[in-house]
Amino acid sequence: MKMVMAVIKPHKLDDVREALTGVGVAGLTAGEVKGFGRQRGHTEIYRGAEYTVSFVPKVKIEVVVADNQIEAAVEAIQKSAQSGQIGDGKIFVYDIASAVRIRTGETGDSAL
Amino acid sequence: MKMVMAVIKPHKLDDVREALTGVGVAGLTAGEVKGFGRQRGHTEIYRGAEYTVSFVPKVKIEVVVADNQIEAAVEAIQKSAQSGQIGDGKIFVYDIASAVRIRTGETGDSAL
Amino acid sequence: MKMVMAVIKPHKLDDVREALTGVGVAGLTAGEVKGFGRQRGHTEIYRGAEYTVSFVPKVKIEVVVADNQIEAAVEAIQKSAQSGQIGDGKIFVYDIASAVRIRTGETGDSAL
Amino acid sequence: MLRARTIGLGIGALTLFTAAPAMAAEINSGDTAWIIVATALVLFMTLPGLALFYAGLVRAGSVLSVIMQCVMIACIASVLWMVVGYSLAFGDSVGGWIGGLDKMFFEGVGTDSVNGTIPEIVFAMFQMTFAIITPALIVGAYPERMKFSAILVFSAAWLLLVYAPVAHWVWGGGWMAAMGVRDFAGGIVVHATAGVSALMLAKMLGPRKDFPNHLRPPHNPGMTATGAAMLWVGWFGFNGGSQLAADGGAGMAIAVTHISAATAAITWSVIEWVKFGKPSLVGAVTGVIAGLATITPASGFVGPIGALIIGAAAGVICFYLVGLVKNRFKIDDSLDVFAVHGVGGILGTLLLAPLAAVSLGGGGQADGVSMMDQLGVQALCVAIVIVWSLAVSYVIIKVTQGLFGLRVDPEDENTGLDLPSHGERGYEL
Amino acid sequence: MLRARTIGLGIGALTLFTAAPAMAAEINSGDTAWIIVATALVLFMTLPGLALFYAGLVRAGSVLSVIMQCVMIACIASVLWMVVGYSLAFGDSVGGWIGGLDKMFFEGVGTDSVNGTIPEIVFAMFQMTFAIITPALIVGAYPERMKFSAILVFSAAWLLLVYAPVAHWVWGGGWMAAMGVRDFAGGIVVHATAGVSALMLAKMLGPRKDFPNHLRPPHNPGMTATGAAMLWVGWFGFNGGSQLAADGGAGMAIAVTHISAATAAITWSVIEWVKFGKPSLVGAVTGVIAGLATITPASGFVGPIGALIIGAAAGVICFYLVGLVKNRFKIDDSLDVFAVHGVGGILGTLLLAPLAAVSLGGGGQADGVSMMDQLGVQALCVAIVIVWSLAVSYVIIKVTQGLFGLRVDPEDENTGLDLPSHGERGYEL
Amino acid sequence: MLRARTIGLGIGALTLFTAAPAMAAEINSGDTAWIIVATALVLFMTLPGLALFYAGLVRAGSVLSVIMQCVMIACIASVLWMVVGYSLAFGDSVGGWIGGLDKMFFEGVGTDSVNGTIPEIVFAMFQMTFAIITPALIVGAYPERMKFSAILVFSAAWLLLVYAPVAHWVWGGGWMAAMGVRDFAGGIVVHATAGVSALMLAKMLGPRKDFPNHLRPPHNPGMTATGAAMLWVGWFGFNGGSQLAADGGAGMAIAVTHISAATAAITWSVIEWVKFGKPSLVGAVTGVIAGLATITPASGFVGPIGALIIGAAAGVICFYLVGLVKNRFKIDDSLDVFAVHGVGGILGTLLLAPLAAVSLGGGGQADGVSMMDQLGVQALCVAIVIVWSLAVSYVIIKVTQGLFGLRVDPEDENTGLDLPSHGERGYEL
Ligand SMILES: Nc1ncnc2c1ncn2[C@@H]1O[C@H](COP(=O)(O)OP(=O)(O)O)[C@@H](O)[C@H]1O
Ligand SMILES: Nc1ncnc2c1ncn2[C@@H]1O[C@H](COP(=O)(O)OP(=O)(O)O)[C@@H](O)[C@H]1O
Ligand SMILES: Nc1ncnc2c1ncn2[C@@H]1O[C@H](COP(=O)(O)OP(=O)(O)O)[C@@H](O)[C@H]1O
Repeated sequence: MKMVMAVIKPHKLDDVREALTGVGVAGLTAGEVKGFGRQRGHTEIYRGAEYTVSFVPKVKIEVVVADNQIEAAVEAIQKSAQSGQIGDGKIFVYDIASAVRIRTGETGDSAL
Repeated sequence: MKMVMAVIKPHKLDDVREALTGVGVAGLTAGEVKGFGRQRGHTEIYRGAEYTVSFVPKVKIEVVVADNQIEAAVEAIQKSAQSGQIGDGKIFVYDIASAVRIRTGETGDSAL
Repeated sequence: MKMVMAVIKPHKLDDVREALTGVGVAGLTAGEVKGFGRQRGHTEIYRGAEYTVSFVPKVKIEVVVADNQIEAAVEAIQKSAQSGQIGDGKIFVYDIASAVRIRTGETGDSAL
Repeated sequence: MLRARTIGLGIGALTLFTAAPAMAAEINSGDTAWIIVATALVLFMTLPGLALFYAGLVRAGSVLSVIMQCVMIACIASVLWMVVGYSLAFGDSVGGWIGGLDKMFFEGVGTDSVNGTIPEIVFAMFQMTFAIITPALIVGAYPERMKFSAILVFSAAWLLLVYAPVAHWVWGGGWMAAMGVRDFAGGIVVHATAGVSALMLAKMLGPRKDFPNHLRPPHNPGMTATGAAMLWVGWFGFNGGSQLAADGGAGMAIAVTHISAATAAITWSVIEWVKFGKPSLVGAVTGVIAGLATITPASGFVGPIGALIIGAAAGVICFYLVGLVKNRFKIDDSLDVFAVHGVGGILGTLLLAPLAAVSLGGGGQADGVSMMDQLGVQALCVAIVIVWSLAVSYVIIKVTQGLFGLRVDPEDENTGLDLPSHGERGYEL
Repeated sequence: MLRARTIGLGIGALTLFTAAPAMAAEINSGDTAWIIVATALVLFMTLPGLALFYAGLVRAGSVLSVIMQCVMIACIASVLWMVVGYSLAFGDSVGGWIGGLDKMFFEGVGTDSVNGTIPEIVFAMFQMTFAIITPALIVGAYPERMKFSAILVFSAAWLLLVYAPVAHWVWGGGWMAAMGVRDFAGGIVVHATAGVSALMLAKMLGPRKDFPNHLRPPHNPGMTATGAAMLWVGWFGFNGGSQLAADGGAGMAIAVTHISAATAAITWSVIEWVKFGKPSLVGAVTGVIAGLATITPASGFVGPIGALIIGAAAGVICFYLVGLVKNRFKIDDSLDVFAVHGVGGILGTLLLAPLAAVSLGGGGQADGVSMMDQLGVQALCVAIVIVWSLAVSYVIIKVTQGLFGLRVDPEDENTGLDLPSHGERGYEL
Repeated sequence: MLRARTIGLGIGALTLFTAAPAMAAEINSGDTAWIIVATALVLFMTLPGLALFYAGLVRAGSVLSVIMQCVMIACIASVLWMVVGYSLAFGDSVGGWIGGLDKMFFEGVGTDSVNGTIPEIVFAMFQMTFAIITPALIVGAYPERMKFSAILVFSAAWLLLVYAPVAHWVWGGGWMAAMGVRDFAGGIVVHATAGVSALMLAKMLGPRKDFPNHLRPPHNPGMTATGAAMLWVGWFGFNGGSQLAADGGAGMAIAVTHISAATAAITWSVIEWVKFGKPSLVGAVTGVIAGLATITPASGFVGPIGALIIGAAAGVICFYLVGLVKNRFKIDDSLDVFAVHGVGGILGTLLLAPLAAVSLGGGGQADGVSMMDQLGVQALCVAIVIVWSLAVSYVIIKVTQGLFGLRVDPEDENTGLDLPSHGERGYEL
């Protein structure tokens, strides 16, 4: 079982969700984050002065998938989140030792 | 050392926190997220039309525990977060290579 | 490749970001969380009564770095986030199996 | 002085004329201008004032439900008032008990009907805004757990069965007016009726799931303070407008209203500062509302020094009542309608008798009435209105419960009412 | 009665005198007090009322852009009105088609010029607030995608080329006034012009990227409800102030205004309850606005029962029009300016003819005019104004497009307009 | 014309009579209606207007502390004004320097006392709302870092030692009034006093920790714009009410007030657009406030064209002063009280002399006074008031510092003041 964690542009969330369900992923968790990277922040105006804001709004997605789904999932995210412009974000993958479905207590891949 | 990450229903947060302190866990970190899974979203009304909102509000908890606490922690979360209804959420466990307490620089289990 | 995840005091975010770029880290992702730990919550007043709020606002940072950067990154965070007072937070490190830059499809360290 | 004094008897006195055939009095454009604006100000008190005041105090997941309750109660009360409520309160009195049906659908209230020195339609609209805010005050008793259908049915019935009769007794030329009861702008008619009914409803409905230990703090105290400020400003219309004229009496009414609000807020904050080491914003603005509710019945009778005393009393007594209701009575009158409005209204109704003293800058007692006599009348009337409100509310709630049930699904209570009851969420930031 | 009737003909009639040399009439301080306050109330409708009403309905990333559009349109309309707009609308008529340039820069409108019973400067300012809100209403057609520069140019041109002439025809002693058209507070002049122009602009601009399937729900319905409540309160000044006097006619105008708003909100909520199983807050307050827009032209002519009918009609018809425009016409008039304001204004303009009937509590038809005659005049005038508004708007939009382009960069549309267009973000919590 | 001119001299002139024994004048109900409403409008400016305007500009963690400061200053100023402030400002003059103690606790200000054509109690309440907003303006100098106790002590002392004497000199029949200084609604009395005192306090208190480089942008510009809109609407009461009558003079005052606000906002936005490529909402509404503050002293003396000039000057000069104070003086007058209010008030006080010219539509100079004479008087008086305000503020701040200390714990400054100072949090979404 693996965790696929991705940081994407906020307005891509629905596309990514659809792409993931398209490859058979049944669930995911998303949250709002602020990103810092190559895509520099922006300037904001406040009473006659400009201020630099370093962070850009991003959405972070976490999807746990069975080992055999991992490539499909990563590809689905990469394709659907891509706009080709700087700041499209990253995908990180890491191992999950175990999973439990709270409602039923099921574990392993069947918990997903 | 292991990370226990759980996605739960928002109003269960206090119960989970109490259950975890009950089994000796000293700290945890929580954040608001939106979940997508078997529990489908809901419809919202807007000026004479219904719109489907796919994501459901959830809370994500992250707790790092010593290896010998892991079973107790998972069980505590599973019990306290369960309502028996769809959408109760998931628990994922993965390895943590090292931990540092920022204040003191302590590392390992004593950093928790 | 390793993930460095840290929970810090909110007003330290800019210091930490600067410290990390100082050691060559090119990107990071931050989000608002609520922490529970040794630093107990606070009491709030509401119409003649006091209520205890257990959680303290914190910021969580996630930085993926190449294996050879890991020590520098952890040290940079620890130094810059430290105020010496309870509640300064934690740093957790764990393995990342792979990384992808969404824009280009690059993988491995060059995706960071 | 003469004019101010005469009218200083308040709506109670004035509306005696209302019931009588229109006098030859002429419309005064200045008085009319003021009462039209006062009408707008009192509407502003409910929407958005009270709605924001209450909505900021609940959890984020129920913010819209509270606003929606205020909006819909306002709409229903408006239509009911026009259809029959105004007539029940201010129509030709049937033996002092209730108004007749002669003014249903504002029958006979044309552009040329007169009440005192203003058009009767302006008087009827001014009164409508009181009929809007009074049932809306009760919203504070039941947020986050009561069915929307039950709320609407309760509010409509309550308006016609509790509010309209009491308004008739005190302001519509009814038997309490005949006894000489003094209630300038609604200590009895508005605050006592709403406050004790709220207590009854909160008791019968039962507490929120987490009451009293795991309550969540207000989700948006800035919203609450915004609403409180709007209530404060609007209250100039509520109390100052009850003079039904733009004169020194109206000026004095807004002066004492303002002073009482400020004094009560200071008092409440000092108590918190002593008790908890710091004063809170929600506390300060709750003090403001307590001071406003308490001066309401007295605002046409007392002077600036009386207002200082009323404000200080409001701050202390309402503060302690909030704790008493929650911790001793264990009633989840969630936003303290009884402790703030009910207690405030009753307190002011009683205090106005001694504080009307000329030596304190007040307007004095009515001709030939001693202070103790007046106090007796005040106490008797307020007691009867309390009993009436409790009894009738009890019956309405029981019937509503039988027909619709009172509480929402427990799972919906967990989520907050916005989504399950109204299909919306408060914040999508 | 006499006075109320005469003035009950509305601004249309009154301003016939305005154009004429100042009469010997004296200023009445009560009337003046009311119209100064009404002016403040109508300004309050736009800022912050309408700004909040609209801003709550968009995504969080565009909240400030909507407020900014309302603020800047208000500023530009104010200056333009003073410089030339007032003169075009209310200056000496050039053959009934347009006002002359004699009142540019408020020339001759000093502290002692009189209009009816109020100072002309007060009348000019009251009218200025109408000139502010009318182009601001159109903001609802184009949020989240239109260039700020194009918005300002369109709004300025529209004010002078659509609004000012129509205001002259109907209220400034122009040819429609001469025909006896009735438009008490702006069904034709305000709501029809803005509503149909909004539809044209929305059509030419094209829909938001996600229209109609992936729309995000309103980011802050509580903000929208707050704005709606302010619009409601402010509308007392809009309709009641259009009487230009503090009398029974003004009182009746606020009465019918209020009743229509309440009735329309109830109607809209009942439809939603039946259709979706629950009524929403945004629905209820949209009903309020529909009821207010629809009663506007009629508010000096109908009585309380007419107001009930108008409110119910507004609730039903505007509800269905919202769906029709979106789903059938596929036009992204994003915040439903046409369906709510345009349709409401047209509907009220027509309904006022039958509902002015004395038997329904209305003020009756003008002397010697039959109901069918009046209806014919109303229909003709509203039709001509629709055609005029569509045609002139079309030209203005085409020119603006040629000069500046209409739409922002698609990437900026994704982010929301606050950062790219104004260098700010709405919430940093 | 006659009446408007006489009263056009502003409160300064009128209140000369106040100090004298009540004249035989009769109360005018229209004037009274307007001034009661103006009182409500000016209260509305502070609560919630100014509170929201300021609260939106700070970080989310201090939003409530700013609102709380405005609320408590309002409460304390209200009580102090009634107890002694009104008497110090408007009591029998002691040699032109200060009012006597004869009107303490509103002694002798009953329902039948008259001031001009309105009840004196209405005048006293109208003035009270000025005494509320003036110290509240200074809140913008010290947010996010000053101790709540020190704030309250400073504000109370400042009201009695700076504001009340200056109000007496200019409006209470004091020596500046005798010199013929013109300050219609408070350029000297309100804005200059508050503005320069704010600068002194900001300097002595020291900057926020992150000043000037790491400042966080406003946490909620929509809240700031809402507050600004309320200030704008309320300012109709501030300036229009200062006429103390509902007449053409009041109408002209609101006209020029409105035009100046709109013009200044456009000017500010154009500068930003040129300089940064886009105009911001906070910038636009800051321009609105600058335009309002600057026209304030002039609003009874200039005409529409003068208002255009004042608005444009306000936009340009206040814009550059904001930068100057921050970057050159390095003073953290956090929300720009000096640059916007202080500079605006001083500017308007000087500009009113030339712009009162009849050729520009103004009311002309006082009889027998040349423009240069008037300008000299204006400059002298404003200079003296600046020196007085700086000196007395310095002493008050030093004493407060000695007694309580001025700054909060640095750790609390990190968190934001809501939790440490008031035990609450602004948003729990
Ligand atoms: N090393 C990293 N660790 C964690 N998150 C990162 C890292 N680098 C980038 N990110 C996240 O990815 C986002 C996009 O990265 P950026 O460098 O701006 O663009 P791109 O991915 O197109 O090169 C950042 O805003 C940040 O949230
Ligand atoms: N594969 C997954 N990866 C990450 N999070 C998931 C995954 N599946 C579900 N979740 C999270 O768990 C929540 C509950 O899952 P759901 O399928 O709705 O109910 P249940 O756990 O009862 O089967 C989801 O809302 C989502 O936040
Ligand atoms: N075991 C844990 N797992 C996850 N997060 C933790 C854990 N312990 C503490 N934290 C996070 O670190 C924060 C600081 O911890 P705390 O115990 O208060 O102070 P300190 O780190 O100085 O000992 C907490 O608020 C919480 O967010």
